[in-house]
Amino acid sequence: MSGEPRIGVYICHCGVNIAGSVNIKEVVEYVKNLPNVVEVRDYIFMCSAPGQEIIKEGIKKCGLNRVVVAACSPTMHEHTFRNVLAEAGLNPYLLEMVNIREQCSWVHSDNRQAATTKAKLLIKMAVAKASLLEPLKEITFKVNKNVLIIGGGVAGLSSARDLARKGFNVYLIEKKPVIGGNVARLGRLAHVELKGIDIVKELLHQVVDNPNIHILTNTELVSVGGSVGDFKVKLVKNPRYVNENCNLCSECVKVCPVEVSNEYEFGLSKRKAIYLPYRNAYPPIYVIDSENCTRCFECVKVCPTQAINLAEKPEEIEVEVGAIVIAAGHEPYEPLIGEFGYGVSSRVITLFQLERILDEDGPTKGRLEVNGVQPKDIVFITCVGSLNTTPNAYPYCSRMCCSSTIKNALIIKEKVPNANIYILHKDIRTYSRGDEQLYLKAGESLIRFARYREAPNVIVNPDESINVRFFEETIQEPVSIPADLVVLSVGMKPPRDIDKVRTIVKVGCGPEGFLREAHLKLRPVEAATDGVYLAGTVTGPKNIIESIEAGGAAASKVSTLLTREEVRIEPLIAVVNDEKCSGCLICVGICPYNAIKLRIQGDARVAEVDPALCKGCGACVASCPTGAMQQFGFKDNQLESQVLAAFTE
Amino acid sequence: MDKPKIALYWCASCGGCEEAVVDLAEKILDVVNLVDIVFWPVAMDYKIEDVEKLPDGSITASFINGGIRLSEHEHVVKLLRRKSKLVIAYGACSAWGGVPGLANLYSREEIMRYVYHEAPTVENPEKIRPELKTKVEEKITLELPEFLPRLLPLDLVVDVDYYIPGCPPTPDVTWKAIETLLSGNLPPKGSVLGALDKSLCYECPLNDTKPEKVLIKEVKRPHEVIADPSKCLLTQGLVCLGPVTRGGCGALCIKAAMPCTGCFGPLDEVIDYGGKAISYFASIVDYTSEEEIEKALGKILDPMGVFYRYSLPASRLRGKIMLVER
Amino acid sequence: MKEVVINPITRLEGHGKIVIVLDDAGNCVKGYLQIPELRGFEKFAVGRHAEDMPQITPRICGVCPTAHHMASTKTLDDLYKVEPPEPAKKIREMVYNIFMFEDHALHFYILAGPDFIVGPKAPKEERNVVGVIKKVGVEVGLRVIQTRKKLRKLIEMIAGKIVHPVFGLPGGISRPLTEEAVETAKKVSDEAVDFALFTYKVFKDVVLSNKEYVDLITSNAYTHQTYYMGLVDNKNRVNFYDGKIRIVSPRGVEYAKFDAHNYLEYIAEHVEPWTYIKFPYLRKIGWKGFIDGEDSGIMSVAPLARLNAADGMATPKAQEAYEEMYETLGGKPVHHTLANHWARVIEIIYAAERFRELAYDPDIASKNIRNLPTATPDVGIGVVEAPRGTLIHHYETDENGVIKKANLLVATQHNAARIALSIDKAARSLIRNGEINEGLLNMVEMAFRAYDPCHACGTHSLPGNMPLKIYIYNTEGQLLKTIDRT
Amino acid sequence: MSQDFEPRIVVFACNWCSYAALDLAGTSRMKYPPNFLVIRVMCSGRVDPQFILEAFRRGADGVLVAGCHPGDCHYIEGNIKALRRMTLLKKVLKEFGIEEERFRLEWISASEADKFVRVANEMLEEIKRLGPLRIEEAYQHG
Repeated sequence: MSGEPRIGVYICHCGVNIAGSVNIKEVVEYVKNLPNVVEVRDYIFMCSAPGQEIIKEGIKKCGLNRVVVAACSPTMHEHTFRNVLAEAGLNPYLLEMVNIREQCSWVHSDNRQAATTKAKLLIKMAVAKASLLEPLKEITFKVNKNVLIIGGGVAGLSSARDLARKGFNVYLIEKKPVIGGNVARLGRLAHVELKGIDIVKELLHQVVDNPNIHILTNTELVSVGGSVGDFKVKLVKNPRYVNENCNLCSECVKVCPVEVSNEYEFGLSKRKAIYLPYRNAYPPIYVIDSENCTRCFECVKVCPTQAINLAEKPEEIEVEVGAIVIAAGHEPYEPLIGEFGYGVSSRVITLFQLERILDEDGPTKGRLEVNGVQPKDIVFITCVGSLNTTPNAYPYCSRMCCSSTIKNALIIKEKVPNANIYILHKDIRTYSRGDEQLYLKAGESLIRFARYREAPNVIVNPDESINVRFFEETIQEPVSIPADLVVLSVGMKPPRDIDKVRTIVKVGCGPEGFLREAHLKLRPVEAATDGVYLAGTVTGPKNIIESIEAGGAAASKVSTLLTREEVRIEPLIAVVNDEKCSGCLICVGICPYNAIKLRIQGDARVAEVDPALCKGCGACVASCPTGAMQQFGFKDNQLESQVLAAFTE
Repeated sequence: MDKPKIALYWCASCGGCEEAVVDLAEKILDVVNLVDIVFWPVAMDYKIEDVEKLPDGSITASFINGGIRLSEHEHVVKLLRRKSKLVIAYGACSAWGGVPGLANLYSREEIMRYVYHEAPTVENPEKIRPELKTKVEEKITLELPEFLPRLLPLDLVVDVDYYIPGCPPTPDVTWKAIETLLSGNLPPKGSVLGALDKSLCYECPLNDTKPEKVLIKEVKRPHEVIADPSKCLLTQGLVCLGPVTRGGCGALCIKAAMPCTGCFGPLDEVIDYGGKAISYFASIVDYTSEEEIEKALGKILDPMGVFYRYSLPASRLRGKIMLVER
Repeated sequence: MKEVVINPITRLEGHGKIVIVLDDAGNCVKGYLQIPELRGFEKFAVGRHAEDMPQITPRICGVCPTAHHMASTKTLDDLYKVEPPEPAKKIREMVYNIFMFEDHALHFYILAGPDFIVGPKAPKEERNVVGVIKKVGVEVGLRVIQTRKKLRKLIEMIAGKIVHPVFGLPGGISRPLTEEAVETAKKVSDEAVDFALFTYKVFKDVVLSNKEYVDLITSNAYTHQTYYMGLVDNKNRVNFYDGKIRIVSPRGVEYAKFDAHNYLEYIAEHVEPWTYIKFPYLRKIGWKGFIDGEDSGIMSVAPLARLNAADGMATPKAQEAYEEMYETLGGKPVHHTLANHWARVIEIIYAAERFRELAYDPDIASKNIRNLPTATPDVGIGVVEAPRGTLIHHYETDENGVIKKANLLVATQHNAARIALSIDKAARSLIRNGEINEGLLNMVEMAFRAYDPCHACGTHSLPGNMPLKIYIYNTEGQLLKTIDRT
Repeated sequence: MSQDFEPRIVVFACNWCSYAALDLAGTSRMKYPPNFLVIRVMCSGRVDPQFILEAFRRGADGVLVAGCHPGDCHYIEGNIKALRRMTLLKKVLKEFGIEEERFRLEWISASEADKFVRVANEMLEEIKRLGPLRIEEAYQHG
């Protein structure tokens, strides 16, 4: 294969992009005389079909065993030209690209001579390196057909459903003791005669009886090893203390002495230390929160089915999967105490609390009442926690709040026809299908819309009565509205400890903390790390429809990966020369991926790189004291040859 | 048939290499029976003139120790190269310059001035210095060889066929090398003879005491600690160059609880011993902030003496780039 | 004028070159010794970590690296103002005496041996170690080689390496002795003492019983009246490892006795343009040129000088031998250069006896071998007696122990002036009327070899003859004729 | 120093941040001096001080190592390893008599094309002021 290097150099004009400021003729003449160069060709667009033909032809006609392409940045077309080599029967890694566009012609267009000289040198350096290139074999793994889905919200559930239907084995893990995420606690939804829980139930019932799906609640991610197609995942299942025998007879709840506010009802109601988060929660099994439980064992005594075991311990679970979907969702924005009177007056609540109040399964069984009294003058304030409304608000629009606000206002109108409802907004964004009609309907229903720019001032009077003061932008006058209920339409924020998850799975995040896609537009449900996918609000605010779509999209991306028998990864990884390795262990401590282990070989220990774990950074190579560790494509002699070529005339 | 002819010569060396040969003890007599020594100023009184009379290439092998410091050294090694089939750099000084190579951190002028004018004991009001030619009262001229501007390793002056490492090479290494040479099947040109192709860690008795991840928080200088002789010295914070140094010495210093200072030089793949040494050592300093890294590595106030002790003249930059000479 | 060049002669850290100048009558008018060697240690020591000096300075001389290592280590004790624990001091001194013993023994048998045991005028093919072995017997020859090997192995066990030891650190040594080392030390020290006494017997039987040698020793050709310098203990007895520097005048009276810290008051160095070596002399008396006598600052070191500068030896057998020598040679001081060989044998006995004392001292097995420095370093000066004489190291550092200035007075250097005298005098008194024969030239070399300059130990160590060529030039530098000693 | 002196400066750029920044400089049609020759590595953690010494040896008038900002490394901490090595290398270069302006380690993210341009101009100016690094001449005998 290798033998005496026979190098072909192909210089691209890129139209005038390169030829415009680099004297191609001069470069061609220069390159002809470089060592090992047997063919030099230039063409207007090397990446074009005819351009690629020129290279293939050269490889065959001139018996080339190395190819140098001087064109744009390798990040642009390295893949293209590697394929060209492959198609011509040459190992794709015998290609060296020279960046004479982004890093030469474009930045030196003001100095043709300098650009030409630099192009020559860059090609000379590449030719020197090319002479030392070796054919490399791509690393392939068998693809494991299992999938891990992190997060049991609607996005995760829809991913799970689709993948299970395609026959893949799915592990769905949820940190909380309940499945369904935020949607499960939404009341009636817009446009459909369904409540949030119905959506979840629907998804669940397509999911729970599918043998391919393993739902693990109270379960968290511990570590992820391996890489695309072959992840080794460690999980921990925290104790629920109550098993499937539970029949929800609620004897235990009666005897439990501990009472705390119920976070699942946003503090609108109390619960015991043993409890069901909310009505219709799945799985339909009580759970004990060990923080508040006093271990009085009363519940154990009364449980007719012996479903309770306080001695239960956390359980380590290991699974192997080919892909990972992160659908960790979001959290509602929690206003600060005093922000719009929140926490100061019980008459100031969030949109989610209202959803619970209006829900027949909620704490008030759907009756609209605050402190036992039915409010009449109701003021909604939107964009709370979004669009920088207040200093600690997020800059983005949370997308679902406007529609959801209007939906709830209309529900109130049904329940309390004579209610005076004001919706104070910065802007109404009812972009989702059918929502605009809701907006119009609201207008017809005499729900009053008022526009603010400066955040409204919610004044809680000594007599508990409330006035909402703000400057109305349309009529350009200060306005004060008396209110006996203020609803804050809060937005979404990234879930707590998402950083823990993303550092374990190694996914980047944006400034607000939502996970970052590989490409905002081209790869919206893929993470930069191969084999990791992102679904739902974990990448940013979405409404239910969008979240379920994203779940499905992620699922189909996963299945395209998992339907392959094997995955290939670039072989530009570290490799050990056993003859030289002295078992000093330095590299082991340097590797950020624990990819290096020691192997006993004869009487000695030598380092061994696990190709599945090595990501090819080369840090171990530079730290290897003997030169036994090298990196394919970036060996010491290859890089040194470039340095050399840059100077020796 | 004739016994192979051998020449031995020293340049800027301390004589330790000769001692090492003498330390072959009884074996030295075996050597003498196997070869004809035609030149060995330390041991026999054949003259340079005698060597000049020999036909070119008639010496089988010349063992040369010491760096090239004087014009005389340059002259003799060029002569020996011409007369020899094989030229062998014997010992660290000849291979990479050795300890006297640290002189390359100073200019010839700085050295001369200090030694003959400024040293505290010197009484030299007329600022006399050794001269290349001195006419003495008897009206004859006494000559001295020139003190060259730089100390050079042998292979920067003549073509070198093989290297025998160590300061000095141990008798064991010397004997192995001799056996290789006498065996007839010679290794490729440029090979290092008598030592290992692995680093000292390979044969170090303390290598097994390392934790899985060798990372250090505090760099210690030898006088600051009482080292535990049974634990890897590197993991005790001492700058041990064992990982980056060719093995074969038998870890003598380590057995004395002193870190390796690198007298067996680099392995084949390494082009600049000191450069590789700092690359490896800095890598394991277990801090992430600039300040902490600077603080930890700041303990090393003499990187040249620590990382280039035996190899400065063979380093990529040879020694200090003298502004005066720019 | 004619010029005779003997080049190279046996070595002193570099090639030595003897130039003999003849007048037209063929009488030697001047003998020059040139030392073309310079490496600049004192300069490139600057910038180094002080604690590295005990490993850097031994590279000055691979024959007596232990001397430099020890001088340097003691300088670090002083620099960091830290006192090593007693056991550490004893281990250092023991190693040091082992080293002195093997170095001296080697010189006696293998370098000087041929001159004295075989005879200066004996045929060259016999004047080598083989001849020595013939004379004293094969088993003795082997015993020499084996004893040397054992001693050097022992040093390696304790000091890490034999050529360029590593175990010295400020405040002690790097590690305690292994049990093996402790036991070996005892065993070997007994053998060493036997061997020392045996050597003394050989010296008496072969050398002293031969009137020719005794005459040679006492002959005027090898006699200079110079000052003598050496380390003495608190009872003014010879000590190699530690003590005060004592200087006696050519008349044998104490001229000075001082702590090494004050060496600059007493010692200065003179520079000549025709050699790279510097010539130390007594500062207060001054440099008067290459002449001997009480008014010349030229001094001498090494075995004879040490014995002259002391009042006796600290061990019984050595003391006996000491008294015997001075009786035989007519009291102190002895000015005969060749008596150095005798003095060396006496020191061999002392080194062996001291070695045994220490080897059996229970402290040697102690684990308490190091005190860590706490003081801020500034200036350190250390001294030992190297086989070839007093060796002084002097470092100045910054507060981090990085060398700012270094001065090294190497043993052989102290003898440089007297060696030059000897060469000159020997040449002048031996080469007359153009008669230059091999015996004479060898006798000129003997003058030089008596001081045991570094690396002479290598000479004659191989079978085979040692030809010496002489070139006679005219002043225009044309070669008139060559005399071949083979 | 003579004005016609055109320094040659080697840049070791990490693939993910700095190399991308150089591409961005191109796509944004920025201008910087042509004296910089880029050698692409996957991570600044791959850069061995030996390469830098070799570059100076061969005639580089300056060397720039560019990597991702701490915390942004595509390989978690490769740039920190570079930082550790270059910290020690700087001390060594000083001892070799190479002025500190000739060697720089810079954090340049994929979006900081402007930073590269700034660094490049600074370096070029400083090195022109210092003049060429004529190593060979520094070792002529005599």
